[in-house]
Amino acid sequence: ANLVIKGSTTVLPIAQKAVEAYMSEHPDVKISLSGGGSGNGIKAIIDGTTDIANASRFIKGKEVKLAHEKGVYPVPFAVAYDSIIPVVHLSNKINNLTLDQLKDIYNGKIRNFKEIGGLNLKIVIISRDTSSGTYETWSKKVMKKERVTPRAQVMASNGSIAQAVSNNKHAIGYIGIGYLNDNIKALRVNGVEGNEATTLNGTFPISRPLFMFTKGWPKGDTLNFINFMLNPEKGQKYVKEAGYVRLY
Amino acid sequence: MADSTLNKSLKKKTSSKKFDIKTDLNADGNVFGLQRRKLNQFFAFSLFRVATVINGIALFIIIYFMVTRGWRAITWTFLTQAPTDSMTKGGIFPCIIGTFYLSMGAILITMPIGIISAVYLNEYARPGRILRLIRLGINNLAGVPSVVFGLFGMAFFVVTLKMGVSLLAGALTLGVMSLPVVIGATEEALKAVPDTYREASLGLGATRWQTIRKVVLPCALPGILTGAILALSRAAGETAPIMFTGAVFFTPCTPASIFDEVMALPYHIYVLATAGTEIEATRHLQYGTALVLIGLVLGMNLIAIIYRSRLRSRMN
Amino acid sequence: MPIKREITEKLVQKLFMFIAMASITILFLIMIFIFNEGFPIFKTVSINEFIFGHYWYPTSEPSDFGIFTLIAASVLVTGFSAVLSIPLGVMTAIYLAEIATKKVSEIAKPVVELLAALPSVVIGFFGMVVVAPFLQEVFKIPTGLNLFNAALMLAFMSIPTICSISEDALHSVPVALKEASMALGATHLETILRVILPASISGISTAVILGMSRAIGETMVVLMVAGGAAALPESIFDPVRPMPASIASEIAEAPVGGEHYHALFAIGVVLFIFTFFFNVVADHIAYKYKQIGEASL
Amino acid sequence: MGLPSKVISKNLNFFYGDFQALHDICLDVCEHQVTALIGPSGCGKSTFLRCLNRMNDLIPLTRVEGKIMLDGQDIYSSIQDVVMLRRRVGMVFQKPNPFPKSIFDNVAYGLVVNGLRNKAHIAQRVEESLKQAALWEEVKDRLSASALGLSGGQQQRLCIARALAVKPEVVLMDEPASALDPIATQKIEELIHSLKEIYTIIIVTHNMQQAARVSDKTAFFYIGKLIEVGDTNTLFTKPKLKQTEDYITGRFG
Amino acid sequence: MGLPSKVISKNLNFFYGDFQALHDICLDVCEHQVTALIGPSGCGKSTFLRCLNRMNDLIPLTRVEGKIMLDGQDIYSSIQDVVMLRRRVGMVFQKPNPFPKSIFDNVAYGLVVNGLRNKAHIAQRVEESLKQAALWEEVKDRLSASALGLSGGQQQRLCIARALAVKPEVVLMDEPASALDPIATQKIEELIHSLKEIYTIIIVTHNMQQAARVSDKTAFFYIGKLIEVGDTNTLFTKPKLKQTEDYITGRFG
Ligand SMILES: Nc1ncnc2c1ncn2[C@@H]1O[C@H](COP(=O)(O)OP(=O)(O)OP(=O)(O)O)[C@@H](O)[C@H]1O
Ligand SMILES: Nc1ncnc2c1ncn2[C@@H]1O[C@H](COP(=O)(O)OP(=O)(O)OP(=O)(O)O)[C@@H](O)[C@H]1O
Ligand SMILES: [Mg+2]
Ligand SMILES: [Mg+2]
Repeated sequence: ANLVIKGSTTVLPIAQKAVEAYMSEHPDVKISLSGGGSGNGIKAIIDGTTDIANASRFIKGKEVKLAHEKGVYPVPFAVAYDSIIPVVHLSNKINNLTLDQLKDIYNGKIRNFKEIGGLNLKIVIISRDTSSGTYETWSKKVMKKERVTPRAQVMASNGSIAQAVSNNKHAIGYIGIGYLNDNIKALRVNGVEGNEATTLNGTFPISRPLFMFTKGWPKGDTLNFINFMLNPEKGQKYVKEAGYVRLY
Repeated sequence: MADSTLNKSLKKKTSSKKFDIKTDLNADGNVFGLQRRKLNQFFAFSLFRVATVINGIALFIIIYFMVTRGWRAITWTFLTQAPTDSMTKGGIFPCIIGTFYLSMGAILITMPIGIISAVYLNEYARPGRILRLIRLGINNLAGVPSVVFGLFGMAFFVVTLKMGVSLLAGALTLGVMSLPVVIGATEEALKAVPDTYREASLGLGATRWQTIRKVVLPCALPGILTGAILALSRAAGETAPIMFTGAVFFTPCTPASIFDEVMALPYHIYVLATAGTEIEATRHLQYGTALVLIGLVLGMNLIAIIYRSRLRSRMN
Repeated sequence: MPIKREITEKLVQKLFMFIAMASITILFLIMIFIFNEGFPIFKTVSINEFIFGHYWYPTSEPSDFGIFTLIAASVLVTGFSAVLSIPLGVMTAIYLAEIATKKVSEIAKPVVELLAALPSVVIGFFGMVVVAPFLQEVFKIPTGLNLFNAALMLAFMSIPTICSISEDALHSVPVALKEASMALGATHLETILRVILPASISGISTAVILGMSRAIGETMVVLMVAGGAAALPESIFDPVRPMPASIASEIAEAPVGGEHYHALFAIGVVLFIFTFFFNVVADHIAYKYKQIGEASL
Repeated sequence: MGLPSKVISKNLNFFYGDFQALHDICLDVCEHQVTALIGPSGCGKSTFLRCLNRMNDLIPLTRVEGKIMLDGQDIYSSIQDVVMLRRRVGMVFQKPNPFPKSIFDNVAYGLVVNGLRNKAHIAQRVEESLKQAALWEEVKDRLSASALGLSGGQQQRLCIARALAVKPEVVLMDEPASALDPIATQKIEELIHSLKEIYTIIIVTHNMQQAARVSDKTAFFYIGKLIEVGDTNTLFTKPKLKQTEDYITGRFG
Repeated sequence: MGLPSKVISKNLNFFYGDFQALHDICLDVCEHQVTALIGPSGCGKSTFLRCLNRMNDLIPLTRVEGKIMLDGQDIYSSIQDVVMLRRRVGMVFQKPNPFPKSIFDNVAYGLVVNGLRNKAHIAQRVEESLKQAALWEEVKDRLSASALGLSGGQQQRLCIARALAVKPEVVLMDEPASALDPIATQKIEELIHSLKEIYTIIIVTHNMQQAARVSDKTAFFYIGKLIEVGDTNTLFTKPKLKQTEDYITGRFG
């Protein structure tokens, strides 16, 4: 492959759609895409084993230092926003939760929907695996310093959470905005509905930017791909399709 | 100690009244005892039979679901095209190719090394404590979980040897995982060659190596090949070892060099079933991919089984 | 002429020895590597905290690396699967070795072998998309991805192992013992229970242990159907997170050389020790009771 | 021959699959006598013996034609219960095959499976059988030790005791002494001699001297056929047929 | 005994681990004679035979003391090449063990491994050996058929032909006829008789009549010791020792 993309699995769906579209536009370019996590992606940039690193967080000070020691200057490009929406079963009476209520549900203090004005139903908490970017955002923005109860079920993807919640009256979960569908009910947070507008103007509290890093200022195919990614008619279209919020 | 008490009780009891064996045993006078024993046997045997049938049903149900829900997905496009539209459409061609390369690579690496090692252990090495220790080690490694091999492959091939996630690293990991299996199967095949063949050959003035090459290996070859096919099918079906070493989420191109990463059938099933963007919508693709993998693996096994039973009947 | 032959002979022997030693070395390298990558975690937490800690929060700040719940999950899942797989496996073995006619066992044995050949990801997939909704429906439980489902699927993975090794053990009981028993007027069942089973008990124990060893190390099945909650289950229908599932789902995102990375290798070490223990016990039993049965002069 | 017949085989044919191992065997075995079966290897002696307690039923794809009568009843008739038959017709095998259990449990085995529950009665019967098999004195102090710790000869006598414990009427012995040393052999031969008071014994042997020493009647088999049968003395001194004479004088075998 | 000695065993002791299977065996084997080894099961006949071509080297943890001289050279000395020795001392086993190859390849095997490349020479030698083993007429039309399709007796003669093909000086035979029927046995016996013109033959047998029929000299082994050795006629008619007499007359064994 002439272009290798690695890193965060959160960015993977965006990258994948973009890669497919890019490759059909430029049939001579071959791209391979894999996960491995934000940390590994950035490490691969420093080691020179990838052309583009996907990251669901900004580069850390330690990593910058390491890069400079090796004479590498990673360049960040924000490519999308990620907003995470709490969801419940369609039959659930609850429409709105505060960040504190969400925190108390997820740390195990609130165990029944009736405690927060819902029906008398035991709550089944569904979370993502601890190393996913979605989880990272959730724990930073919702849980603050506290931990998700170990009783929580752990799913490997947004899609499986959406599916599990749609089948289960007891369940509450959280998913990327693009995974919302008619079979599940999205909750407002602190009275704010999660959508593109509230994400971009910063009123929806659970969101973060997603990045692609390159090794130094991009050139050649890498540059073309980044340009493609940032093009509102091209790459940004796929951001929305993949379930994230476009930059503009 | 136990004997003396037993003896005492014996003495005491022998002095008690005599008995008549004809009435005490389930002899002619005690037909009901025999009836009961036969009934017990009938029930127990029925239970054993049911247990066996459950196994058959389990296999049947799994295959039934995969076939009935997956066969519609299997089209020419499915088998020959790369996935498209975030893997919700298109086919699984890169996965089939990837699995083929990975398992073939593993076998090509493992077979020569495994067979030679087994020949050495079985034909040359002097039996003793060291050999027993080595065998114990090999047995153990055959039982080590595949995910641990995955960890090893990642730490050793991917990171330490800087192969990166690649076809080579994946095949090597699978190869190392199959190595104890191949050694075990080969040793078994070698043990099944009667010693009289070795003695006859040596008795005619052949050297050890001549004996191995001309008599022992040809006799053991079918067994070794069967073992190889089984190892190959196992390598093709494994997921955990390649997850971190060779297989990637998505790459629509077939590998151009051994340092390229590949897609693989088992990992693709896992990805579609748990991490896809539209899990429900791609169910038929998941079943279809599973069906292809099952077909591949069971096909190889069936070949091995038929081959082996042919061989057995020819030997008798 | 003899000189050349002798040189070939020596050369071949040396070459074979070298390759054998190399392959054995690689195999032993595995242990060294896993241990080497796993041990640095004990700079952060003590072994005690690691094994007996109840909290597994590898990515939070500050992090917790306690794998007790993971170990418990592995043990429970394996235990429950053994409850299903041991009777089924052994009874099937008895049926195939002793009762079935030649024709039936010629068909039934390949079926068992094919069950063994099913890739674990397919069994996991089956558990996830077929068994889980079924369980959820029938038992009215919050989730079908739970301990019970995982145990059930693992049972299907270990039955073939248990069955085929047990069958070998039953077959290797000398016919002389069986004939002796039948000749004394014992029924076939009595002969099986009182003579054949006791004489092959070591082989059957080995089979059971190896079957359980396979179950505890199985990854894809528990990754896909166990539910993934790192807490002690309160019922058999609670989700759990066995060790292999943790490794497989987290290693991809754990930065190489970080604490999380080392912790996952340390879990690998624990898993390795479990299966190592199982295998040594199996080997010991097999070796110790190897000669049982046939009377020798 | 004034003694009544215990076992009668009438036109017995036996097949292993397509291979006919026994051809038209007609033989009367008298009660309280020792009948020896001799003949070269592979002539069907064991096969015939194993027909008498239907042990051959265990081998798949075998077939029997003709009749074997035990006390006038056909043992291959559908009303005959095999388990019961084997209790009445005991068997001792070529290689000693004690169960890997204690000496006591070995002898008690047949009693226990046949439904005897009374401990005292079992103990009594075990002692009797071990005495009958001339083994009691040697093992009485270690009845709970493993039977596998006995010597070959002792093991074989244990197997005889085990067979006697269920009080069979006929005892079949397939080369019972061929795996034993001379002294053990002698003991077994004496034992056979003393047992015929109570039991009807049929013994297969390779050793013609042994046949001459222990048996009352001898039957000579050759390639699946019963060539000649008669009083042991007569058969060994004045055989009627040339084949018998050739075999006895060691011309072949 | 005017014939020169071909093989001489001097104070030979043999150990399987700690178990001494042979005690101080001294035996001269004369050239162009058939020497028979007899004795009860387990007395060490096979062990002794296998010492003569160092086949026992293959069994781990065994040990030899004493000397065995072949044409005056110690075969256990360090300068002796084992492969060469085995070419000079051929062996035929108890159970026929042809390789699963064609009849031709079986006989040619020894020639090929010994470096003979010339096809015509090989074919000629194969024919000669098969003729010597009295098998040529029966197989000449199907030399390329599998050897496993032959009958037991034919297989055994094939094994003899295979052993003869490399022109050994001594041929060891361990109960070569015990797995065969009388007719095949007779053929083998005739064969042995005719072979002693060319080879020196040592044969183990269980069958005393066979020893009497085929051998010139007989050696009687008992529990690892060589009890008596002498001309076959003398040994069978006037044994010097009581033990020998007991064994020969069938008092045990
Ligand atoms: N299970 C079997 N299947 C097929 N053929 C068999 C079987 N058992 C024995 N035979 C054949 O039946 C014939 C008679 O065998 P049998 O064992 O009765 O002989 P035997 O007189 O007892 O010989 P030996 O003295 O060697 O014990 C032989 O040709 C043998 O090959
Ligand atoms: N590989 C071995 N390891 C240990 N002991 C052995 C081995 N082979 C034979 N023996 C023992 O050595 C003794 C002599 O055995 P050998 O095979 O030479 O007897 P044999 O006279 O050939 O008997 P048979 O007539 O039964 O063939 C026996 O006590 C036997 O148990
Ligand atoms: Mg027999
Ligand atoms: Mg021998």
